[in-house]
Amino acid sequence: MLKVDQLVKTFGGMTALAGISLTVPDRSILGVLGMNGSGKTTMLNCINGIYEATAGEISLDGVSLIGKAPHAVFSEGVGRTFQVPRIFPQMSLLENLAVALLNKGLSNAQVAEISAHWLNKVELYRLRHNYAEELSGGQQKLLELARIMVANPKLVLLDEPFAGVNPSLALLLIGIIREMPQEVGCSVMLVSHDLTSVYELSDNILVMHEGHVLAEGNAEAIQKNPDVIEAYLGA
Amino acid sequence: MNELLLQGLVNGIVVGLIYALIGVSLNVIFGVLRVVNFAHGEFIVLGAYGAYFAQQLLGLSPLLAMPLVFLVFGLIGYGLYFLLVQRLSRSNDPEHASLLVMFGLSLVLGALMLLAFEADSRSLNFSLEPPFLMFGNVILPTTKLLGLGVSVVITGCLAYFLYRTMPGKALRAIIMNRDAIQIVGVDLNHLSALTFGLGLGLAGITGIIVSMIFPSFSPFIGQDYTLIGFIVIVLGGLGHPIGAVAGGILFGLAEQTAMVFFSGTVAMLLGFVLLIAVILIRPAGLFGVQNLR
Amino acid sequence: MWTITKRSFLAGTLLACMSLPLTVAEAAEKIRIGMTVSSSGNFALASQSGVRGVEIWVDEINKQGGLEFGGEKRLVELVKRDDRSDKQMVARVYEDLIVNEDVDILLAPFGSTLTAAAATVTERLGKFMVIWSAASDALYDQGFKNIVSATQMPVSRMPSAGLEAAHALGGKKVAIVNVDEPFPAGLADGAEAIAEKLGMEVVLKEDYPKGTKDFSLLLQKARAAGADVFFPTSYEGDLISMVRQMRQMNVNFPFSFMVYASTPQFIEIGDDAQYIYSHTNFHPTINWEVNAGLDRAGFISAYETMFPNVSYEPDFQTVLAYGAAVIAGEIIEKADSFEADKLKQAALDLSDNLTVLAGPYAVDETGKQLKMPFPVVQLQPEKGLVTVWPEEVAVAKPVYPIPAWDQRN
Amino acid sequence: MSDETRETRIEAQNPLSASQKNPEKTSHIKSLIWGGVVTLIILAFLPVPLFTTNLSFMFYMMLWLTMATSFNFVAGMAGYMPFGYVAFYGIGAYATGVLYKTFGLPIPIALAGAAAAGVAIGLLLAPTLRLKGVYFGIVSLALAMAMKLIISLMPAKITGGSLGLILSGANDPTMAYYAMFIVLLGALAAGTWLSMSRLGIALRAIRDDREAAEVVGVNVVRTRLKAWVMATMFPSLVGGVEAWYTNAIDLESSFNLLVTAKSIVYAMAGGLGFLVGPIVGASALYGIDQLIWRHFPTLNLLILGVVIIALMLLLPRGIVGAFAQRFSRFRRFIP
Repeated sequence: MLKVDQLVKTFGGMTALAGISLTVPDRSILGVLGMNGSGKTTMLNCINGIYEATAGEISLDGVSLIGKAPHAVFSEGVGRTFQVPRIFPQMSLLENLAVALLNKGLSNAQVAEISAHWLNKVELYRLRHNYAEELSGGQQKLLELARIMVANPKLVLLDEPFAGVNPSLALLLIGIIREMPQEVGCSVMLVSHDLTSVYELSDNILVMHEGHVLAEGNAEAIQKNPDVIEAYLGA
Repeated sequence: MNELLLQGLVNGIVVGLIYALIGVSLNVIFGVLRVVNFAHGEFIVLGAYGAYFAQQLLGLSPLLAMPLVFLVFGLIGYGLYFLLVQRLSRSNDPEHASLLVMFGLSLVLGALMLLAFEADSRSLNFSLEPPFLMFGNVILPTTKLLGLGVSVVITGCLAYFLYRTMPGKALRAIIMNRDAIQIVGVDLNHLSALTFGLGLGLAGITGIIVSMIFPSFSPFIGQDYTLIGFIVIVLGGLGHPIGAVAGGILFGLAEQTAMVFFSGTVAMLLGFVLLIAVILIRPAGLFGVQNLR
Repeated sequence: MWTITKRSFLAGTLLACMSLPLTVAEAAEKIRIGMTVSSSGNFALASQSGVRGVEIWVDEINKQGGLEFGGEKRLVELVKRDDRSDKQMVARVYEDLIVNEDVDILLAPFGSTLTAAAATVTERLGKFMVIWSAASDALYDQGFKNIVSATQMPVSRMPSAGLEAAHALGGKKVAIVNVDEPFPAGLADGAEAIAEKLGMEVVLKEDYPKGTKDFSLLLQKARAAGADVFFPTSYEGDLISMVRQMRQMNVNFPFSFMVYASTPQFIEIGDDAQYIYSHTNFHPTINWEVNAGLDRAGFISAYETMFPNVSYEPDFQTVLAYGAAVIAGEIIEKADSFEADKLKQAALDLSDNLTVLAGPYAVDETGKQLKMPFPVVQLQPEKGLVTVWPEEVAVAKPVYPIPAWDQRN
Repeated sequence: MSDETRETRIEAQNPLSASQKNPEKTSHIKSLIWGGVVTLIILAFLPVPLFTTNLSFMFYMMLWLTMATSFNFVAGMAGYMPFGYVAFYGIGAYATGVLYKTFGLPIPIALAGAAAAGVAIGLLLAPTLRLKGVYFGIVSLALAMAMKLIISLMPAKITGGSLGLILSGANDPTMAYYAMFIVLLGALAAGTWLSMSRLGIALRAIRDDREAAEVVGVNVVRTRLKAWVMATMFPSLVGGVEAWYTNAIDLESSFNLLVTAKSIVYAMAGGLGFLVGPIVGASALYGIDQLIWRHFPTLNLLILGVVIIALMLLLPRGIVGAFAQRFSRFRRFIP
């Protein structure tokens, strides 16, 4: 279970996160909504160690993630993707996945087996020897997802997974995300401003606004929340 | 020793401002275009040759040669941008690619100067009356004061241009956020080419000032100026045009003080040590505000 | 792309390999002399000045039908290559000259560093090398057997004339500064030792790194130290800066000696060059009793015929290299062999028997030059560059002390 | 390029990709090619001293092959440009010279000392590895300059002062030639190990996207440090062996920026990131350099400069890289 408590992040004089608290229970999907600049990506960066939190506590299954470097956070079982996919362009797809398995102490055969499984899953297996830069933007997102899934994470942070993905690939992606809590046993934090898919996938939803939590609840409650309506539709 | 130290400090500020001028133009180019202009020193030396030949062939005094050199170098820079720099943005790693291309250009320019001007050291025939002024016990050559004055004016003009005029503001916007400026609809290519021209034009003028103050020049000394430029801009903050002024003064003071107590070798070593220390402790430079990248 | 590059590379290598035997076959009768010249880098200027002297000698010898060798006259061919002032290049090219170009004897590149690199190759491959410009004392202490410095005296002795002149005129406190490079540093060390031997006080001895641009503080340090003899040993670019800044900073020394102040490039800077002392071995007023090669007048006319377009007149490097080439020719004729030990013996036999344009020649077993003195000259208003020391060859009285900047008109 | 065009390109290639069913076979062919290249290198260089005393051409070719190969460890595999790479070359030369001449140690020990000195300085500079992009390049350039000044400040009794050191007593070019041969083989072996090992994958990931690598568990600083240590050892050895070969060491040539420049250009001309890249680049450009120097002696620096510019603008991924890009289905076979 991921627990974030009173997370604050400031840049110079600007406050990006003004005390965010949330929990992601095991095997659940938390959707995070919010407009550009509401602090969603900053929060992800704090959780996985790219930014150092100014104040507050973040823990995964009771282990604090504060002060840990990104690679250490990954070792604790937190994987993430980026808004613009960040694959390793001049490496083959297989090598892309191998990077995430480097410190797992697996044999080459095990690495090959796990990689094959996930490449099949994201329907990229036949391109496994191609360089990642040859993939389309959507395929790169799938590869990025496969790259964290091979490491069997406890928690996956997805930053705008559907942005710039064509509809057929988006369907594939939605299918995979939907299955993740039960099949792989990980929890998911799904950050997006795409309301439809978030409503559809999430067990619980959090709406962020200017560094605060504006509302929290299930899809139905959020849709009815007056604060959310006001923030989204404007006064 | 005290008198010498005082002289050293004054000299440090003067020399530092000249160093700053080298850094300012280098930084304009790096800040806006992300081009690490390793050929900057060669352009400076070319500027000195420009003044030399303007004097020999046209009888122009170095001061009058300045606008001419600025214009010619500006045009060359504008053209070079389309020839060399523009293509760099397609590279995987434009900054490193620019460093290498400019290194290649510095070899080319050095070799061309050697072919054209031969290996001899030259010197501008330029002197002022009186040759020096006394301030108490401190002596200041009038050429240095003149060079100092011109540097201050140029830096001032540049600061005005960057902070008070529209094109200048656009340039600064590029330094801060390249992507945003494209969205706003500025003709990035034209502006970038102008910037490269501005940078080289300034380098040409710098060459004239430098050759008035450090009299002799030859086709081989470009790299010395490039290195000084790098020290200055790293101290002041990479890509921060006016920060280079602070960097220059700091380096000038450190160098001249070290020269008073130790030797020239120690002074130059101190420059590099300062550079390394600053990068390790404050990569944005001593006076840089925002962390660029 | 790959194939094209690869192919042209192979083709080029083949071409290069094939062209060699051809040239060798054609030139079988000629005496081949190898050397390198620096097209670029630190030594380019001096090196190119020097090679012009060698070319004059080759032209002169060939006009006379060549060198007497093995009972017949044989023409001389100069095989010159580029070394870019780079010692890696020197090692490679000298090996190439000996192995592939089949040269008979070598002339050294410019400067001690490059010469040291060349000497290790010529020693290994058993060739004889005539040096014209390597002055480092250390070079001659390495135990190289087949080298001889034909015209260049070791750096430890080079400053003596200048300092003796300063001492005789009344100089007491010496400030020595140099750029941190082999030749200037060697001169500075030599100057320190000589000054102390003469009983003068060395009040400042300081080096500065290459690339230093501002000398005003260094000049003021020298003045603050109370120096009356200023003795910088750097190359002329720095010397030009120094003398200009001396004027700008109103720094005056009764005696300023600058090694390269006798070069045309230095004199060209104008009035600021006045009164500076220097030394040279080539000057209208220096006329040795030459018994080998051209004398001054002949040399100048040969130079003007061969290099009508070069912007500068011959300087002392040209003369040193020319003298070395003349002596090399004498050695070859005397030895009548290209074997290194015979050539070395001939070089020793000729010691004290030759006087060339650059002066009298004498060497010891290590190949070190013992004579070839450098008279002291001073640039004087109206008179121009005149020899002022030693008294035997002096044609004018030295102006001492050098007038202060504000007392000149 | 839009998504659609990319998709079509992928689709067009799919039959080929699909026919490539056996990944083991791919890596087998790759190893075979690499083995062939290494064998060729051994055959080309090993017997040279038996045939000729003109070793220099081949000696310097090995020197540049080694410099470009080891430069590839940091630039091609870890993605950063130490523009002051020459520092290690210079340190190696001076360490060898000082240990041999001043302390009277035999050459092999002096060379071991050179490698140790290089690695020691490399470790000392480890904090600079966290710098990004061009900062790293500038700092390393400054370090090379500082190193040169520090050596010039050291007592002349030890370092020979501004004249440098002459090692005439150690003159044995054939031995030096074979020493360089061993260093070259060492660099090739290290390169092989690096690219085949998991460390190599981590390094390339960092090169491609440092932050993404960190996010998937790569300890960037520690990984880079390993490559860095390997990349500092070889130039130090090369500098030492070269000093032994020419017997002359001085500051100007030991710390000449052209050494870095050539290492970079040779490695890039071939293609960074491929094992064969530096080998193709160094042998092709070194050959061209020789031709230029023979036929246009006064223009060589000019032409070198033009080659650098042309290469960066027209062939930024180098010969092998461009080949791999053009014929991407063969890319997996290129070691």
